[in-house]
Amino acid sequence: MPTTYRHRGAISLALFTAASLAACEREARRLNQQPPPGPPVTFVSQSPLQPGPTVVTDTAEGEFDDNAYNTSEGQTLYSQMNCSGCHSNGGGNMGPALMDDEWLYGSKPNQIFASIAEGRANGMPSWKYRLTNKQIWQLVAYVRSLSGLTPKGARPARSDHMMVSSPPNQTPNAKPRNSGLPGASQRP
Amino acid sequence: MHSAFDPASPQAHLIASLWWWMLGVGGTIWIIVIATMFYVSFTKHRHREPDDPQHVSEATHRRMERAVIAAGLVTVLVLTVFLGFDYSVGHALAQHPQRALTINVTGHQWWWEAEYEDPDPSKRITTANEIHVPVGQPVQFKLRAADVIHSFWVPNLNGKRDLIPGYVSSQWFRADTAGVYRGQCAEFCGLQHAKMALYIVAEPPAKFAAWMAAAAQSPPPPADSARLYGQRVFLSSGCAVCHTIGGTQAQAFVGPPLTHLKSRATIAAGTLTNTRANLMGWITNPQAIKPGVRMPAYPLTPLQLEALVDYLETLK
Amino acid sequence: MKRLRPAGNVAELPSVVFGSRSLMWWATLGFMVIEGWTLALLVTAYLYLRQNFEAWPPLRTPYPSLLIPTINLVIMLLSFFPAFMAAKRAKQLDTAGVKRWLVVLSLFALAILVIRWWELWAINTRWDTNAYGSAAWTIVGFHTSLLALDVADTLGLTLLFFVREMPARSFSDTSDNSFYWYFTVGIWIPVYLIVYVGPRIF
Amino acid sequence: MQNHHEPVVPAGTALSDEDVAREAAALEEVWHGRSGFWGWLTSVDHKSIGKRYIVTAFAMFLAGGILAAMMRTQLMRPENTLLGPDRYNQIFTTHGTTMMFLFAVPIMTAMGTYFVPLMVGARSIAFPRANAFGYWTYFVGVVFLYVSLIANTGPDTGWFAYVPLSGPQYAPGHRVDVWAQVVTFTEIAALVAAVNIIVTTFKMRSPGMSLNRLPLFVWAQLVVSFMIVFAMPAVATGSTLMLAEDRAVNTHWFNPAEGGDALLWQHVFWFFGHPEVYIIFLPALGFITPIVETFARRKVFGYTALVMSNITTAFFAFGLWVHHMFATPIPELGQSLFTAASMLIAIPTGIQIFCWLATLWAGRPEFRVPLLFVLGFIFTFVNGGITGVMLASVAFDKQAHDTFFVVAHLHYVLIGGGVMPLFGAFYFWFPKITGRMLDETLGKVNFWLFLIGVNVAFFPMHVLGLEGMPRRVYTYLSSTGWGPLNLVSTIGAYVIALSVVVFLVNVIKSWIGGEAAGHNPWNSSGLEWATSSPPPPYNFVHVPVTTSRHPLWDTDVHLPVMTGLRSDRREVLITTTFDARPDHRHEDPEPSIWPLYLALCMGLTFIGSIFSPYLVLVGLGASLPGLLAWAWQSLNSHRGPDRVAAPDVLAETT
Repeated sequence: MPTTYRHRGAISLALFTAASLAACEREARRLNQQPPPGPPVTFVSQSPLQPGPTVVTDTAEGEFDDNAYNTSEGQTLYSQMNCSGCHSNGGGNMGPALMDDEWLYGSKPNQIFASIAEGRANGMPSWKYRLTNKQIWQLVAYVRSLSGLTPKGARPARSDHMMVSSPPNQTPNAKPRNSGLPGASQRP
Repeated sequence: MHSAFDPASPQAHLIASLWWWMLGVGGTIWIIVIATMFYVSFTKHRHREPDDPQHVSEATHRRMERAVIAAGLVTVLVLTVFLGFDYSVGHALAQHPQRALTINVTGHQWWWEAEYEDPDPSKRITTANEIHVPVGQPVQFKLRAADVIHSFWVPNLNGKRDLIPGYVSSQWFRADTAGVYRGQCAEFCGLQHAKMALYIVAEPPAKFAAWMAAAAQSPPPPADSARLYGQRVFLSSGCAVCHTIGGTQAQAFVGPPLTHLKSRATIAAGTLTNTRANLMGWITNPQAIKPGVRMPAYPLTPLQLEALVDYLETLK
Repeated sequence: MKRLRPAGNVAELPSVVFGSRSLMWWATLGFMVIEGWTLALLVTAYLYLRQNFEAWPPLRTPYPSLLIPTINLVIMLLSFFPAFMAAKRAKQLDTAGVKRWLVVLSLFALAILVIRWWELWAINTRWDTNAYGSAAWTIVGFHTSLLALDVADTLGLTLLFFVREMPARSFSDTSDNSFYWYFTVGIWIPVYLIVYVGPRIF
Repeated sequence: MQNHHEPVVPAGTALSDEDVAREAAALEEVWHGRSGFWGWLTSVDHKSIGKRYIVTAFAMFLAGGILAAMMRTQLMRPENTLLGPDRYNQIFTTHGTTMMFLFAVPIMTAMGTYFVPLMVGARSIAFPRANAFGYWTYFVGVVFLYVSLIANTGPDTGWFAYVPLSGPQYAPGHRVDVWAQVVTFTEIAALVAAVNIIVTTFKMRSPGMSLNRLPLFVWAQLVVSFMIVFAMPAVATGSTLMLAEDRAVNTHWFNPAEGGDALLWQHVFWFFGHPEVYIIFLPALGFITPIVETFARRKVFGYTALVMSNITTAFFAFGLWVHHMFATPIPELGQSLFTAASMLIAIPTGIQIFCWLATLWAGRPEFRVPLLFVLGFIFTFVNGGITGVMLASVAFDKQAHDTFFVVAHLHYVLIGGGVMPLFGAFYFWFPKITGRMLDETLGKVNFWLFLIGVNVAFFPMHVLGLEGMPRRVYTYLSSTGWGPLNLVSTIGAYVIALSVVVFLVNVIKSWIGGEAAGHNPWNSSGLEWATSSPPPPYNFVHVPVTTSRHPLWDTDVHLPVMTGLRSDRREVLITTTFDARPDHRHEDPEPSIWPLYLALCMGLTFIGSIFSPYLVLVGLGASLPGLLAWAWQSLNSHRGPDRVAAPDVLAETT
């Protein structure tokens, strides 16, 4: 009996510690980080079919996707950079919708990073000289939260605006489909 | 330069006089109560009753009754006078002027946007964190919040007023003494609540008019190639997606407008004096100075940075 | 310490009493005051938000339906009767009568709780549509939690009466349960009027 | 039938020592729960619950104090980098939340839980298991807040969590959710304690203790319990419902774009928040009267005035909330009404102080530590009261609002009006709780360090505020010139810390080896001193009968008691609401694990609501068998026979 109890105690202690550590990461706000020296944007691949060496950035997925503060900063940037001008509040208009499960250029963080940083055909401008890497990763986290690709605990709730679409914390967890525009992968 | 004790407007004067009066009366009351406390506790006087704790003589009871009732009446009296004085001051402060220079102030996390109202939209001047006002003329502020609640407060000139999303509140004062008056956001507004200062620059009407005229102009285009390069850095890098510089393509209002950056005494909402070194330090890593501020540390090469600051220094 | 001197004897006093003499009645009253006051504050907030709108319900927001809420209101009013009867039988220490009326009351309670689900949707506006929807859902939702608690209390009491021998104190508890039922139903009447009928009036 | 209802004491002979000892042994058998850890978990004894309540709440005072010391260290000099804004914001919010919700309110209700039954001469509290449930709920809140803080999820939007800063858009993550649910746990605990104290006071008073003989301590607890009943639902509405909903399920209570209103939060919060201050302050005033009476060796002057002051303060307290909102755009006429009300409330408070001063004047004061703390209270609190009247002025408040002036004011009021009397109460009642006296010399050191520390720490803040220093800043520029006064203030904070250390040393030392106290070490007059120290589980061998406001000072050589309560089951005497005539006997519940179980279910429900609606269902589902088991257990432990007084019948049942 006592051993079982001890085991149980140890397990619950471990679970508890794990939960707290997860919370630490999810709630962390790393405010004062020195920017990396060198050019503004790491070179990223546009598509797997690209000729030459494929360089994929380190995505630091957890630091952004599973972090409430970074996702929220991404949300702020989304409205400040007027992303809604084309993508609306995720519903899409001139640009494609961001809150559905369909992804023209891939739904992985580094793919979305590439879309934002390098821009895409049909009007998506390149942001790599206007935003920092960190800001783009924050946007990536927010964009992914819109379609339920990031951990639920880190997704934002409604914002103080008119309600036009359901907030990320209500979006069900989605399985993305990479549809691809006809011939999209051939474009540089 | 940042104190309610040092009023520079009739409004702040009224409040300060109310304060000194309340301090005098309140202080006197405090001294009387504490003196009474010492007297009743520590002196050997003849009214102390015998040992039986249940016993209080008729005479003593009457004296206690009289003393407590008298003290209660004095309290009521003092409070009534307090109330009267407060109402008169409040009434005076509530009289908003019929005609006044109107400035729309919007609180952002964590800076102040100020727009001088004018019927002609092209003449509206927008500036940040330093608000020039003419001496001797009433100035009316219309206060709005862009994100969370802030509070507009320049203690030398008037009390504070909250900026609340969904509301437009107003505040006014008339600066009677020329000077630079510091104020600071008074309602907790997040990470950099501590570094959200503003300055009211009160100057004689002629000087103020000159400032207005200058502020309405766009800065001259860059004169030499180094500064031209600086402008290019500004326009093609991240700066222009948030900031405005009059006469250029940079027309964003995410961050403070920089059209007349060098005419301001401080940067980063009153956090740093506006020197070349501070400007460079700020651009290099704002997060080290105001952790959490919305401006990112944008990676620039030393050459770009030099040229950018060269250019920014021309924005007088 | 002073010596103790007997000044009276309480051995002959009763040990089970009804109504405001009993402690449980006071606890129930306290609970009612707290919950009633919370509901009153929510209704005040609802009316406060009303001032932010030109129309009520707001533009492009449908009226709440009246049919289901009215049906449920009628059922709730009818349920006063079994509650009253259960309390009456309890005061007569009539175990069979209490059992009978508790079953009837339980059926009513369950029916009301089930219909409440459709009654919530009869608001016709989701809670996340606008502040009007939020306020209406919160008020009805909060009352639903009170109702659910009361239903659980009633069902639990009924169950206990059927599965075991109950001491005399349980009769007092039964009458307090009815007392709380009157409150739950009674407080619904103004809520019904404000949330469901109100938008058609103001 | 009528005879034994009369509390008039017939002449007679005292019970023999053997009779009393035999009765005590029988009661001990019935009332003593299991010992050991299980016994501790299942205890429903209001003294045992009250004691752990007091200890937990005091631990929260220490935790909040440590956070305060960290803040003061950060603010010691301009542009200090010890704490960044992110940490600082969590710390100041947790400090405020701890002090208001986890220390001040709980410790006042804890004192009530422990002492009200003793003071009214009851064997138990009205609802012992609910009392235990309240404590455990509070304990869940305590653990939750501090685990969250350590896990970097400490709330960071201030203890009044203004929206929209605390709303879904500007407070990402779960930090504010933690705050909202911690408040929920305090609400539940406070409401349970309030109902318990009200019913205990109304129905369980010693025969003869009509309301006009009720001790002023109990009056204060009674009035405050009513305030809790009407104030806590407001914050429940605001935080547990509106704020949590806005954050979790996207309602629009506070979203102006969809018809919500940011000021609604302020109205709702301060409708609770202002009475909250008096919920802390009035029980503290309740401590003062017995201390003054005991050490001035004089019955208090103006019993009726003191009671009326309590009641009027409680009424006015609900009419002041807007004075926290003078800087918001609300109509000026409304504001002036609240100014008047805010000034009016100074009158009843003033009258209470005058009554105590009058009592001291007629008495023969003996300056033991509890009385020193009462004098310290007057010295500090009057200052805070006067700045309070100043802040009631709309014009002046617009300068002082949200600055360090307000910080100074609220600490003068809450430390002066709450903590000073509380320390006095600790020194006064520690012998009753533990059976040991606290050391007098250490007590005096404790007192003087505290008095000096509080004034050095908080007085300079008045000046800082008017020099323009807003509250809740994590740092300030050296050019502001606020450095020197902040340094002084920080030194004062360290002196307070030292004083608290002295107190802790005193408690530990005295608890282990202090001088034995005996029944009534201070020769005080209340019924709590009529039983042993610490009191037995059943409080009184026989329920005492009250013949005056000062039962133990009566010249009668004997203590009149009621006999006849059963000693073969836990039985308490219930009396009528106003006159306290014996009405019936009530069977008190046995120890139970279910209060703890249900509190954990509540914890799961409310903490779970942050993460997933399913956890709410799990929590509620788990609590249903708990409720059933709670009822089942009390049916099983029932010991008949009963005499039933129904309207229609009077029957004997088993």
